[in-house]
Amino acid sequence: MSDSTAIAQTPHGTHEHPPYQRHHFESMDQQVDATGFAMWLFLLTEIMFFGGLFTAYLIYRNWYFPAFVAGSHQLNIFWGSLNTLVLISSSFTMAMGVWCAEMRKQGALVLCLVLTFILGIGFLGIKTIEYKEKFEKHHVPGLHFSVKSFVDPASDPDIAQYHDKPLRLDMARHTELYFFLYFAMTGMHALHMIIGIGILGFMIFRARAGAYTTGHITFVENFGLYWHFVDIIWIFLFPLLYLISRHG
Amino acid sequence: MNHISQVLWQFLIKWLTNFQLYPPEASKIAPQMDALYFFMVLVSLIGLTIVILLVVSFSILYSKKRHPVAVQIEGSTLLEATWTIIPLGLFLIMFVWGALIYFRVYTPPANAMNIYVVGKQWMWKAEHPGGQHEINALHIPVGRPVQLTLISQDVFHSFSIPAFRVKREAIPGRYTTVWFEATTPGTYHLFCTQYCGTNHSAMIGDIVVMTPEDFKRWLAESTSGMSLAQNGERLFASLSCNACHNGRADSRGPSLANVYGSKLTLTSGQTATADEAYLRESILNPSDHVTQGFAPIMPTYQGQISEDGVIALVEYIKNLDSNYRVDQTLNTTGLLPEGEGRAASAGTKPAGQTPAAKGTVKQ
Amino acid sequence: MSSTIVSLPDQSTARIPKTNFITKENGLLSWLLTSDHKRIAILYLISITFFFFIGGAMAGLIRLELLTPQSDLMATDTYNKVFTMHGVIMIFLFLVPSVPATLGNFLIPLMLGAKDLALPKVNLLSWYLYVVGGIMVLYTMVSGGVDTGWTFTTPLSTHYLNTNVISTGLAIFVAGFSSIFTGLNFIVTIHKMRAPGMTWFRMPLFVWAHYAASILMVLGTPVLAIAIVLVLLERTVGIGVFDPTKGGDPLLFQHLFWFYSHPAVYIMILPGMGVISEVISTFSRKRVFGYTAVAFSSVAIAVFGFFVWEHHMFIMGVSNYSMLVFSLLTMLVAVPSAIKIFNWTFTLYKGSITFETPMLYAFGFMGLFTIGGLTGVFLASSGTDIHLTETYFIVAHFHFVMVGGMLMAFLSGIHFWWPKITGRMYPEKISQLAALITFIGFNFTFFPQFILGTLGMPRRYAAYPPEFQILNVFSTAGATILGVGYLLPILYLTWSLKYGEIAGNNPWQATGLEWQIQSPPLTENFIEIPIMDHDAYDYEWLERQNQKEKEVTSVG
Amino acid sequence: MSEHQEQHEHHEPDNRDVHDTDFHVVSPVTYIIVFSVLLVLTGVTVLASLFDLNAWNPIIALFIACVKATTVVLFFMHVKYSSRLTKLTVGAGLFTFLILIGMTMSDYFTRAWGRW
Repeated sequence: MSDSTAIAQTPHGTHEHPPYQRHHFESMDQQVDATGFAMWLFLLTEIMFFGGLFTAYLIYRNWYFPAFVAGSHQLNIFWGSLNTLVLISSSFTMAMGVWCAEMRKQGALVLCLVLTFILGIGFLGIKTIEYKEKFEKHHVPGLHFSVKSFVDPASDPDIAQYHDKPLRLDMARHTELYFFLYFAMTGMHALHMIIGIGILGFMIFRARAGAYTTGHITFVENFGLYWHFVDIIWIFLFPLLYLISRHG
Repeated sequence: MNHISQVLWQFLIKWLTNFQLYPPEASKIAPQMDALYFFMVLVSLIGLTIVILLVVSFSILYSKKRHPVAVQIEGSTLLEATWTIIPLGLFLIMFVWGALIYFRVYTPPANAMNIYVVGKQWMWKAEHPGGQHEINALHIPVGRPVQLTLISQDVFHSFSIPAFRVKREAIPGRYTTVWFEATTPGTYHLFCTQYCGTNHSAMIGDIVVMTPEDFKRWLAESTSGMSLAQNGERLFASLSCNACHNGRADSRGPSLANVYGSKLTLTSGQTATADEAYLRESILNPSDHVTQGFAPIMPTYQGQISEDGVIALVEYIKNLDSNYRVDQTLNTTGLLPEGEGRAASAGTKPAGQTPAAKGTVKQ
Repeated sequence: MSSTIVSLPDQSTARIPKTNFITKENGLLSWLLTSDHKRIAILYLISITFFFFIGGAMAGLIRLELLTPQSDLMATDTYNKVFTMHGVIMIFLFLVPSVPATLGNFLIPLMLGAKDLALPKVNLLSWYLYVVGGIMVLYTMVSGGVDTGWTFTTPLSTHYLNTNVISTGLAIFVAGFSSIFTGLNFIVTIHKMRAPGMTWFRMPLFVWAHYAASILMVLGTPVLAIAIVLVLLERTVGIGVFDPTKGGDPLLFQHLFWFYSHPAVYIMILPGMGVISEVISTFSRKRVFGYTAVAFSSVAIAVFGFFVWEHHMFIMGVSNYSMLVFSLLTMLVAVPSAIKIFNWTFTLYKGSITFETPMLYAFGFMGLFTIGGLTGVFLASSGTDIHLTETYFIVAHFHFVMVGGMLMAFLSGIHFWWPKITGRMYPEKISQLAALITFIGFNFTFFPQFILGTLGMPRRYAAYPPEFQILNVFSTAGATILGVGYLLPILYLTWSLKYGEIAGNNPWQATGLEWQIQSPPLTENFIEIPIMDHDAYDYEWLERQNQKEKEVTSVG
Repeated sequence: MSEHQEQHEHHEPDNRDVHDTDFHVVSPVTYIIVFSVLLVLTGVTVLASLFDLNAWNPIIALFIACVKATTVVLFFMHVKYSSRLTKLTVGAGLFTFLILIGMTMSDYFTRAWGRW
């Protein structure tokens, strides 16, 4: 209770500050710690933000399982898996980027960030292809949504391999809920990706000027946390949305 | 000046003569709920008095004038435990007591008389089994358990009768129930307590509690000529439900005779009790409610029948104890040319040429 | 004689220090671009006061309308818009940021011995988000209003209203992020910015309370954000998650909404409890009774606060079994509140009590919060909840907690720290009068509503059966008195900015670190980071400190 | 109680710190191993979904997703080498997330038990 000396801090006011130390911090350690911790707290809010969507997903998946199966079959497992690989690779390059920053390898850092950037763009590109396909097949909820592929699966060659039984209209209508959740979750995820890619662009620019290879890597480190978090969301979205009852 | 004071005086007189701290106790549950309520009031008053007494007496005893030097005290585990455990114990009593009442209010007895209530912006529509409709009013007999089956056509509403101490939300898309047994004849307030839009405060009405004789007279006077179940029968025929649910050996749908209250095994392997909610759901979302041994071929009637229509159908099915009448309807429609038969069955058939179906007799 | 009793220092010798955070820079820009937590706190103070009076005006309109049973002052639609605005403004733009964003912002770094919050720019950003949210609410108000009620019940808000639900939703979304950033900033600051020697159990209880509230802000608010996003999507594209005709469940919205909005109640009240701990300790010159219990009860309230949201939905068709669980947990959350009340009471025991304005407000808080808390139990118990929910009983209950509790605490805190913030004292006599008026007006306004609720008068009614009139008249009369009680502080506090007595560093002889520095403080707070070598509320330490100072001056 | 110094803990003997701030530098080898584990698990989860395992399908899918997420959190996000406070933060987030989902579900799953 009264361990008054528990905090071992560098004695204040005795050493000169590095240029990147903000005035109100006593030491660089404190600054790095505080910003890192803040980033984690921010990620907590993100978890809860997605938490609402996951709750909705679980409830409706439970209620309208056949509709969710049918909806899931409309997603292209190839694109989904490829995107998972792309995102995991981008996470890897990001982690390597942080390592390069730690090791003060400027060139390698820029390379890693550029790779991450490209993979991120690639992910969004693939997502666009998928979205486009949904649009063409009238699977965008609220927008000329059509249940044709579900009441009459035979008419849809894309899902022939699953031999889906036709859904009755009342169940087929609920595929709209599935697609809404699909668009809401992947859209929210894509939005995070877009923000991340924007920041990445800025970071590449700064990294080339040598900003993160002087020993002050907080920004790269914290951005890395964000990027990995976005990756984790996808790690859950992929099986939940793409892999429902894939066996024919 | 004189004028104003007179208004005030009138006001006070009116208030003092009508002063009440709680609404009349007009149902069986009301005294039980009030007992808990007053127990809580008592506990609250005691708690509040203790806090006020302590604060006031400490303020006097230890004011700076009397007690210039503060004595530093760390705390006391014993006291701390006291005011943790005593409130906790009291709160737990209130929890258990409250839960008992809650379950009583929302568990209707088997012999309760059922009235359907549809809430819509901004009125309450009650439908008695005998076909009596009322808007923003509900007539009920004294001394008989009444169960309300509530549903909303649009937004959340809440059916509140303060004098009975009961309240239940009418939810869009789902039946909810509440029950009460009125004890004193009279007219009581009916409120919608869940905010439901512009005329929320106009969604009020009267609960008229009548003696059984008066009630019988009222029923007879306000009947529209057709019971709810008869309405349901008409709908049943006009929607061609009987084409499949006719109880024949080769029928495509399960027989509905005596289905109400029975345990059903679904194709998914789950079992379900066929209550009002189940019947409603299986009309609107049949795919989720396919009985074992039958193909999922029933179309959905979502958007084709109003909530009132569903209620009529449910009431009809509830009271269907043999397939005789279903068969009759089917045979007659079968003799007529296509189209005409429907119109005939919808229009003229059940209007009372046969003795009323069992359901209508029931009440 | 021991000098734990110290009266106001000699005002004639005290003067306002030339350099302080207010005088350091001049010009509007220096305020708008500041990253000084104290200046941001003042920006917040001005903006929330502004919104408080707008919300208050709405409350006045509501009470005037309810003077008569018919809806004669305004159409029911207008009435609905007015109470919605009242709720939205008071909750999202006043109560949630009130104590944390003003007093918390100002004091937490001072109390911890830090130069600023951990993320000063985020702090400024959060004020800007607040302002943007506020402007959007004002826009909503002038462009036709919104009549969903602050609870945005689906499917009413999604399909059955054609008012400005979208701009209100976005406003709350934005203001929510302001609150998230404030909470995040506090948590980081409390973890990482404590001065040497400032251990967890040496922190003032004010900080503990804010820590607990911040956890709720950070973890709860995002769920509100997603709930609102879903409502907006439902309105714009009709996606069906909350739409029963498309297979959605309107109750899901209630779950998501109350997952935030119940903890939000604790976001509102916990910082107020922090204020009360400080004030009661200071004016009884005594360490808070059972410091650890009070500290942990704050955290307990925060943690349990997440487990109880369903009690807002007991009659809405939730499963009876989960009702049991939530009802039980709600009972548990009442216990830490009881602990706090008794601990504050026993802090008075053997103290040396004076009755300045902050203390009067604190007494008001204790009484009214006790009533507010106990009536909460009526609603937590599922049986009585059936009868009392959605009536004026609930209105009275949460106004006792929010207005009787939080607003009293806010005013208590504002008076208490006014000398620290401005360097000047508020006028004592008139402010005591204001405290008294507020207390009386409050009881007059809201006590009749308990009876109204028990009689069954539903909330959000523009018109009501005539037999409820007299109690409503009482309530409206009380609201008038209450209005005076709130106008007075604004007047005399503004007056005191120029004419108030000069306060000196520590007019109350309080022990917190914030009182050991000049008032108003320097921009960097401390010339040298202090080392905490004593417990919180250590009046003996303060006494030794004063002794030392006296020796120094007498030698000099 | 205070977390300020926990980040000073070092876990692996071959840890090489080359700069002034005290980070644990995770070696690229670890990253490559983690990366390949993630790739393999992605393959496994896709494969598993192609077989009909009834109720086990979602369980396996979610289990693999959890393993993958944990790996990312522990290694890519350095939580394995971070202070107790960071671990606590991650735990708190997970806990509240589960509360949100679990307690909401407690309503939905028990609704079918009674007739209300």
